[in-house]
Amino acid sequence: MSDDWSADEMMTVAAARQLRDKTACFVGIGLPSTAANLARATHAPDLVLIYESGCLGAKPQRLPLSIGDGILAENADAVVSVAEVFNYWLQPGRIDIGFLGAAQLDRFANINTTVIGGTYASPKVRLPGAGGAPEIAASCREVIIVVRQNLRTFVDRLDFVTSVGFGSGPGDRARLGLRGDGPKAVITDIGILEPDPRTCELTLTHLHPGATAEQARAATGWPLAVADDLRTTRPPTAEELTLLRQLEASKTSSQAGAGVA
Amino acid sequence: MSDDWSADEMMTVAAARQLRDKTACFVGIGLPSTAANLARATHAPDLVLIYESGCLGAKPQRLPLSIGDGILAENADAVVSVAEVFNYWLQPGRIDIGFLGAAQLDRFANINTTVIGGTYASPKVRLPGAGGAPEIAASCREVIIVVRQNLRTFVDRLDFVTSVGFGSGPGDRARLGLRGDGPKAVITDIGILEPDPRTCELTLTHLHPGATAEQARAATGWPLAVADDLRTTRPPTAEELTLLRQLEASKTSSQAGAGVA
Amino acid sequence: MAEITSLRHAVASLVHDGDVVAMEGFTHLIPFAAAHEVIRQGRRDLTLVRMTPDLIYDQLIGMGCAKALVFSWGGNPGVGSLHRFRDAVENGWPTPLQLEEHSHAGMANRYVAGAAGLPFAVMRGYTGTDLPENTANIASIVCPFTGETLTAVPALQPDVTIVHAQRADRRGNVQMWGITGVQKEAVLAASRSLVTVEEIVDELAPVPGQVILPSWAVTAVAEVPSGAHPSYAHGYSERDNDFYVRWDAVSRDRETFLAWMEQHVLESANVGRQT
Amino acid sequence: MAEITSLRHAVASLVHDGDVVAMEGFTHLIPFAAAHEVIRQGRRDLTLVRMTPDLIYDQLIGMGCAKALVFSWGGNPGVGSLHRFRDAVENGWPTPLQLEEHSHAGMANRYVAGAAGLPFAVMRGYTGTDLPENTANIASIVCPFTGETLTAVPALQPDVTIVHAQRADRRGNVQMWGITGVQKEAVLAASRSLVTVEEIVDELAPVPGQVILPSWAVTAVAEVPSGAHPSYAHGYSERDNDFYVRWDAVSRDRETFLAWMEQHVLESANVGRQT
Repeated sequence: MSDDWSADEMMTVAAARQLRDKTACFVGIGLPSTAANLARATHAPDLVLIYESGCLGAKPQRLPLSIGDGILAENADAVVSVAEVFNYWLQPGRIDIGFLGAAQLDRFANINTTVIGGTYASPKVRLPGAGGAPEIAASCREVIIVVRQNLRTFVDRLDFVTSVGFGSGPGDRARLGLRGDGPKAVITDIGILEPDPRTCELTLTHLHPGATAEQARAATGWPLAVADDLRTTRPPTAEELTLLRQLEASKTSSQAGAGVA
Repeated sequence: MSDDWSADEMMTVAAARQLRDKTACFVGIGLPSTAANLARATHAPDLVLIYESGCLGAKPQRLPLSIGDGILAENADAVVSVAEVFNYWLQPGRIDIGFLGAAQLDRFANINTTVIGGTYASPKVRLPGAGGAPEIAASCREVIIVVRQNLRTFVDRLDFVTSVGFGSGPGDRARLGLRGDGPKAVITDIGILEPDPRTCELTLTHLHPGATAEQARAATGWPLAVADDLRTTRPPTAEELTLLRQLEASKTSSQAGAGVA
Repeated sequence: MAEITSLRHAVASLVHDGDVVAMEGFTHLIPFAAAHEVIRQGRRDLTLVRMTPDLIYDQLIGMGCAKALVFSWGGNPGVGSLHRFRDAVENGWPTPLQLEEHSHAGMANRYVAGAAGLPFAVMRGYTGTDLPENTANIASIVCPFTGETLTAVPALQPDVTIVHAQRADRRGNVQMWGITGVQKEAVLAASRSLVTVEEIVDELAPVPGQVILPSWAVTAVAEVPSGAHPSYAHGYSERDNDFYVRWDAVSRDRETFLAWMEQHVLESANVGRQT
Repeated sequence: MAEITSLRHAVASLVHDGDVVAMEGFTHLIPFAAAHEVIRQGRRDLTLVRMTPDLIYDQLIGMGCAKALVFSWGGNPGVGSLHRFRDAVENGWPTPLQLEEHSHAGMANRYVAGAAGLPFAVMRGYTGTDLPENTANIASIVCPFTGETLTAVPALQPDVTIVHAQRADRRGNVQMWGITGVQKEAVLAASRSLVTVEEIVDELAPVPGQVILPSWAVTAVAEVPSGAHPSYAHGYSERDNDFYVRWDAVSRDRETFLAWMEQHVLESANVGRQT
């Protein structure tokens, strides 16, 4: 890993690069929102940002601090009800890319954000739950998952399936009637995993500069498939880093000032 | 019939009097709209007018010329989608009174506005159809029907049931799952008919000044029940007539001027 | 993203013979100019969908563009009958017209289901009326939680929906306000859409009560000033009520109707207002 | 027509022990002051309904007001866990909390069905997840036209819904704008409703993007300036993000939490802002 940028910065830049201009992107708060706004500031000025709070075509001037940050409503093309976001915009498959995080992820890119350990009724750790994720995972044309890679997260078996990636493998999405294509990439702080077109199993296809396949294997709770033509992610450009840091700074300054109002 | 007012004026005034203040009224265009606006101008200033075009709490400054007249949107409490009017406002039973007209009406206040004569596929007269009426008749807490009384309209048997009054008699509304109470009164140019509480059959309970029960019977295509205590409608007051004529004049003048814009 | 183009080109590329076409606008913002272009281009065998057929469909039906009509109220509002519609139903002139007839609530819910990507909508409606036995697309459905029986209607999914709006910006975002009816749902329910607008502007200044159709949810936008005449565009024009009254006489007779259409629509350039 | 009254009176008359209570507001316009009044009045055995439980329900749960929670995402947005919620689920403190867990889409549709007077809503959702086997209120339903299998969720019909809005007029008509979430549906779905507002004004000047709740669809309105703090009221106040961060430490420990609630809520008069 270079001294010039952090692993999280590389992860965010790699995620931003996944977003094509003039597509519609369903954005969760946190890293997905940072990545989507970075994409808008760099190669995808006409990226349409959709937040589940009801903001279609949001154009925040700083990074939003929450999914219902007022700045999202201010320059949005439209602000609609939460029911409308899900029913008229997400459900019919109008949204090109959905961005998800995960507390646990398995080799078929299924996601758990509900409970860890114990039973559902009496869990060891109670996580926030589903939010918009099950339907984002089902209905966006493609899904990108952004998550730090480690043994706590990359598990052999999920404690709870909150959102479906490829289920138990090829054909499962069609059998379940899920209309989007499913996960296209998992962006981590180590590299990029993509589903094998034949088996649907997540395969390490890119390593970020400085990272190693051994490091990735050691951070994965199943025998990690590695692509024959394993590539190295292009490092963040100076422009990407500058804009990313400006975005992060805008968030911190607004956070510091927000209690005054 | 007096020289001082027309039968249509008496009918409109009698219809307006049916509307209680601070209730919500689903208004169709034409005579119902005139009556509702007359009520608002006289005894029911806080009558909430709802038009199926999406205007909730419309406060037109003149009589609207159509159900989607722009004047309805201008001072309305809210303008919502047509789907919302029916789904969030009419369907759950939030609306106190619905106002309907009829091309044919039977003794149980069922209404036909679809076809007359021939068959459905090949009718003698093709009428406009259902519009909002079936669900207004089903879901408003009460329904008032305003219609001129004659043998063409007051028929023994409908050619088509577009909207249900009391179906084939007592208990039918409950059996069909219709949640409103059904027709409360039929206001005609001759008098007022109300359903018999026991049989649900329309019964002449009021005659307008100058009208006779014989005249009502002769205008009805079934043996008309007449109340024992048949009363005479209170004639229009000077205030009611003045305000009604002002409303009608506002409609004519805006109609004359509307083509210029 | 929506293509900004001419009305002629938009109709030629989006509306094909045999299509299911919805033109919406509840009294307000009725896309008359676009319908006239469809008539001029001689489209045939259309299944026309619209809650309130109004004069716009009277003209399309009378000119022989339609083989079927899906609707809930077919009259000349405040005036009387639609004579071309009646002539087609009662006498099969100029061609027979197959009807699929619903209530307003049913039609609105069918558009909602279409916009939501669902095959059907659930509602309370039609019960006890003669509509279900004459309309194939009405069914019963039982609530899996309460056992209650309700009514189901299938989604409307037009091949193309055409609406008129007040404004669009140069990126193709559409803004409408006032009475906006079922236009949003009708556009979202369709495979393709065309929006004619009073004007194209640099910036869409927000307006209370506005409905926005984002550019990426619209296929084509065409600037057609007065494109809703004789209906109205709130903030731009008033309804030509005289025209609605005059239409009764024009449309009552087949020859008068044809002569009027010849003079005011077929020979006319692409303009919004013909009186 | 809505009664305009005090917060104390409104909560006392509308919220009863054992009620199903929804408090909505998606990050924006969260009715904190009303929740504090519910805590002060010592309501018990509530079934709390809310898409995003947030700090407001962390406080109600930690103070022992709730026996059950119906929700779709329970976290401190941008900060982390809701510690009182977790303590109740993981350790049953102060009392066990029964969960009914949905997705956002499911919850939103449940409110839509409630607002529409239908017993259930149809959607595409939950398929392939572990939610259906752990949540009783998710079922399958078959389209009577296409045979396709979809998901049904039952209507939410709270005994009382509480929301915060920017303004009401003196007749009790309510106006809100900015992000308005599911508030309209939540109010319309409920038997009774309470709306706290930043201010009561003579006239509601129209605002782009406004949602209006007519007076006759609302039970009670109470003027509570800053009643959404630490969330925000678009046009009136900004979100107190520091408070959300500080809450993590306050709520992590039972005693610290109780002391904070004692000082800032129980001993506090009916004011909107406690920090």
